[in-house]
Amino acid sequence: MRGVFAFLLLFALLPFLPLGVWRAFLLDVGLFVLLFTALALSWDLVARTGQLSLAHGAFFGLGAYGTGLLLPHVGTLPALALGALLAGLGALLLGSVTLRLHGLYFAIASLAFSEVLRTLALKLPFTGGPIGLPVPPPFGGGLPLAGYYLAFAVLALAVALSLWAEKSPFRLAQAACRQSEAVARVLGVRVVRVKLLSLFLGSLVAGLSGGVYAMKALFLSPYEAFSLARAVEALVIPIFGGLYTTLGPLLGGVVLVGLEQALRLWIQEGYLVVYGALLVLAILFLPKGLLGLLGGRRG
Amino acid sequence: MELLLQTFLNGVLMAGVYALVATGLALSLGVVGIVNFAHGEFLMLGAYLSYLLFAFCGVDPLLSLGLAFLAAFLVGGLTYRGLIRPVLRAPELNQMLLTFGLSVFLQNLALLLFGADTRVVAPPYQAATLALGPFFLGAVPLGAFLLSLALLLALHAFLTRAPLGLAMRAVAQNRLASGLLGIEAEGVYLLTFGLSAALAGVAGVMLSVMLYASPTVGFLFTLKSFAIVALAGLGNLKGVLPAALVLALAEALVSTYVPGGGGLVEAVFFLVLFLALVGRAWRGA
Amino acid sequence: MRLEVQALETGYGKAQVLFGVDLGVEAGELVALLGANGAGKTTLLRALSGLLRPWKGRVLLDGQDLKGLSPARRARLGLGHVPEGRQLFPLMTVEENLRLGAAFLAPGREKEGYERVYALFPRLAERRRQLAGTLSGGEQQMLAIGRALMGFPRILLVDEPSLGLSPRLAEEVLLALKEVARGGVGVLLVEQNVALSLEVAERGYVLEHGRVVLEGPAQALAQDPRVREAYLSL
Amino acid sequence: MRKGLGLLVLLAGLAWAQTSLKVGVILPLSGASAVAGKAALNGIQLAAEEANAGGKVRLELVVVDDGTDPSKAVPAFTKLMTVDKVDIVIGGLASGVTFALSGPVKQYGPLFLVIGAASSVVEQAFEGYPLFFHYHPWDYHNVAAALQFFQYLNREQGAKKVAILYEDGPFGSAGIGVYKQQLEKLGYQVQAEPYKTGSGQFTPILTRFRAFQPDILYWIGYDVDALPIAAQTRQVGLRPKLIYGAPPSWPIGFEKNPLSQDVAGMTAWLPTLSNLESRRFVEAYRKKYGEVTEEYMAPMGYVIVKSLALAAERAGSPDKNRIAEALAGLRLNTPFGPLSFKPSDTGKTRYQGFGPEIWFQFQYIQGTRRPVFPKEKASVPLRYPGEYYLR
Repeated sequence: MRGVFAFLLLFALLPFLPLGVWRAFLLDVGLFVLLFTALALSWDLVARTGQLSLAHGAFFGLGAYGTGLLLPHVGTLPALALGALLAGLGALLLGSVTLRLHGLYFAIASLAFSEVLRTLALKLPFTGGPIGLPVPPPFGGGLPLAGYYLAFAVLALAVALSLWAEKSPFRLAQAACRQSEAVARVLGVRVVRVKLLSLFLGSLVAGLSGGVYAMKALFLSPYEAFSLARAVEALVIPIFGGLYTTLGPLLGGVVLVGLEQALRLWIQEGYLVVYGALLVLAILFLPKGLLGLLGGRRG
Repeated sequence: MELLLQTFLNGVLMAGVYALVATGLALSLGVVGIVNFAHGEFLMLGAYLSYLLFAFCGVDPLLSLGLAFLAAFLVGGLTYRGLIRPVLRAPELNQMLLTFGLSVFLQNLALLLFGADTRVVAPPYQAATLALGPFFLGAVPLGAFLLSLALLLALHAFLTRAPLGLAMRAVAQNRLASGLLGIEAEGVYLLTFGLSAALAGVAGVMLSVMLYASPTVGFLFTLKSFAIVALAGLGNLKGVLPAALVLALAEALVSTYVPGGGGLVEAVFFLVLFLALVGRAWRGA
Repeated sequence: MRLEVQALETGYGKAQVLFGVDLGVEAGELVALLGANGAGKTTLLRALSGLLRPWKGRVLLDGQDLKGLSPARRARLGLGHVPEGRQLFPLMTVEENLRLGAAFLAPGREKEGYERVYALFPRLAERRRQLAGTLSGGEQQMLAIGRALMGFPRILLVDEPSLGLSPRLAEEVLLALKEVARGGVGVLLVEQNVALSLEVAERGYVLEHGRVVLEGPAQALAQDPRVREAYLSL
Repeated sequence: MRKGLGLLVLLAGLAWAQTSLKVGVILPLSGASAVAGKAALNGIQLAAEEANAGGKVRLELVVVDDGTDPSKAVPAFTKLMTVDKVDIVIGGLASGVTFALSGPVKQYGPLFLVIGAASSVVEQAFEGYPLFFHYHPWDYHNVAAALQFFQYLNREQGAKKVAILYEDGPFGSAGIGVYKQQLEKLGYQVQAEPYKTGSGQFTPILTRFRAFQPDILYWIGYDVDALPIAAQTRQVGLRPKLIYGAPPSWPIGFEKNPLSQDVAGMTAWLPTLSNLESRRFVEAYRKKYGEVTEEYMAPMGYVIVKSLALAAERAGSPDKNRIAEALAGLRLNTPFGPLSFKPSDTGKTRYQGFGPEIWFQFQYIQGTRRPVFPKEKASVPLRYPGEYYLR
């Protein structure tokens, strides 16, 4: 808990820390760390019900496209909210038909869902198709820190949701769904409803982070916005950091996204070989993620 | 009518290779219980092996097939020993991250060693074609299909007749009982993982002739194999070939008959899968 | 052939189940292991066949310490185990299940094995092409025993063979085991039906709270007031 | 003593005359465009070495990887601007990434020398930015160059029908509407079908094309599709008179494959070109790297640094505005032909380097690529109809 707030505080104050020449760079890296960590937390929120989602790339893409398409017409914040809502609708659609599936079946159904959505983004007449969609910066580009603090707000929301789910009885409902659905039903937990709510909340956060991403990247293409790599990153971070907790994905996000940027700048050629090897080693030697290293409590 | 039949032929031929790759994946999933995201990288290994042997030693890809089988078997076995065995009892998500990390590692290692360039081989029969009346069959796709079929039949015979094959099925169904019958699950897992990789390695050689070798050549096949395995039902080896047929035919039909269908191929593939899974969800409920 | 257990202690996690068990089974005899639910009978069998690691004590097969050997190794030394819940391969045929019993334990004696099992359980011969998962409970039990016999074990551990069977079928199964023992196999039988098992067994052990509290010839045990009161409700 | 002083003055004078420049390079060294990115970097480093050896300018390169991904490119670019404090940046290979850089570029205002980014969407993004130098032709230039060839095929060779296979990503679909329209205007009958790059499954589409009996099979996609298309065209019994492809690069070893015989394509450069600058480049490249590249991004990177070094020398100052001024007035012979900057055709940007004139058509003939069109660049005549049947 204290660790979580320390993280948030650090991110809130990052623009005001004496970082010297590295300030702008760190803020840029920080923005993506915030976004991808929020995405990872939103994935973990769903994973806590035992569902392995590969659709978070699609929620991210829905949020990004929704925001990008609406931004010129309705302004920054409404566009973000509507983009997130679009992602939420996608989640409800996906969830209502597939949440009875388990394990790998759900994972693959959610993967199939995002592949189909990507094709839609590619073919629909108003998305810019394969050429892509230019997106204006937030608030007309006038506020230099706007993107950063929007990303911060998304992460703060993700943390708040995650903490709520961890501290409230909802946590028990989620854990029951994860460990044994049959038992959960006996205990009076409405399994499908808990799963659907988790997926919906997760998709809102994923959509928001996609929306902020769009305003930073200034340009969306279906291949990138709906990329499977994004969905995979959303799952790699929590497993690396520590599953079913708030602190785990936070730790994982900062370390992994930061590490990737650092490796890329300093090793350059073949840095992903090191990255892949690190993932493998982490699983072999830190089965409980980075949290295990800290000796943190078990989720 | 003629076009329809030709489309059917095209779909059927493609299904063979799909089934071969997916069967390997289904084996490691069904017997060892590992979701192997690095499956396509074994395929890449076969493709590069074929390319290197052809480019530097002039070895015909047909000869590389056996070598790729052995090499991939070896790499698969080593992978099992070094990486998979320590996490056999770990949570499924950890196993997935491990194989994903392995996939990133191998892909980028290939990138470092060979660069991102697309590489091709050129055996003399590459474009040979059989014309049967109005129908055309590429010799290489036909050969790949027949070889895949032969391998799958051999695998089937192995699994139903050979004691080791029986042991693989036994371990998949009940690890405890197989131990009591003198079967060391350890050895069976090793064999299974090696075999799974070997099938992908052979498919990789075929693809080096039909498509190309590149660090990412395996990715698409991993994805499609997962789709096929899910459609067949996890661990159901017999369902793999029919599932591969369904998906390959769906692809072929869509790209022949739907205007602009070539761009919809994957979407259709996944749409079919999605609907099948949704169907499963409601049937199962 | 002789199975010998000396001062065996084991359990699950931190919960100790067996507190120093001594026991022996000779070739050709049928030994009944009696006890209430939770006394540790199944735990004992699991420790014998290597599914569970002993904490203390020894398990000897013909004087050889089995310490550290995997269940598969023990099976290859001639120790058969028909586990609780039968543990068949449901998606394989009856014949395939049987074949697996012989494949790694007695690869050269398959034919002989089929003959023995089909003679013992003619019903299995009729069903040889059927999937094991589709058999009735009694047939599944027969298959489980038959499968273990395919490996020509010299000591056979059998856990609750009559569970869920009709009295008539239960008797049929136990008589078959008696037949097996007569063929020279040492059988250690865990059975809830105490009356029936004492009828077929030559000797017996009574296990209470992880300790052997009584042992002796089956007839003597059947007459023992403690046994009569606790297990035969007489 | 006096002598020593003289030497010092001389050295000081040299130091004064030498303009020292720190140049940022942001290229895809990993991700989808890594092949082109690495080729470009090789060319850039080669030219920087040559410039430094010349002694009049000193270029110090700071290289970062954009990962072909905006979320990696933006921080990397920011680092160039704020940590390394460069005023001049070479980069912008992939269009999407370059678009994402438009925000930070406008914020920090460097002299931006763009090596690729052909999509005209990028041109919109940089509209009005004063220090935007785009070397690579825009996509409409590419279309114009290809159309010139098609016009020739139609007028002189009697080609009437074109079947187009285009990959459905940004590369293949960007200009497809315009292409179709323009080809029809030239008098062609056109049938166009999208496909997924890398899937290798062309038989169904090619089978469908059979009824259309195209004279030209035109394919807009990537190197991974080259061999499957060449093989499957034959396998389905399609008999086009010309297989024409337009991928950004070709597979390694494709020329040694008999299936490549008579396949035609468009490029801006080949290592076999006979112009003086190209030969000089190839020689220097081989000397430094031990092999020859086939990627035109290598000479493109080379040209950018050459022109920058020359402009810096003329400007005699490391100031980005003065260098930009010098660059704008520069005329330079390059492996691609003469380079000079003029406003783009749409008028949106002021400094456009190359145009449609650098593109030419080649054909794989007996294991090498030979220029075949336009006539002034051709080394052998176009083989039309091509011989696509072995034996």
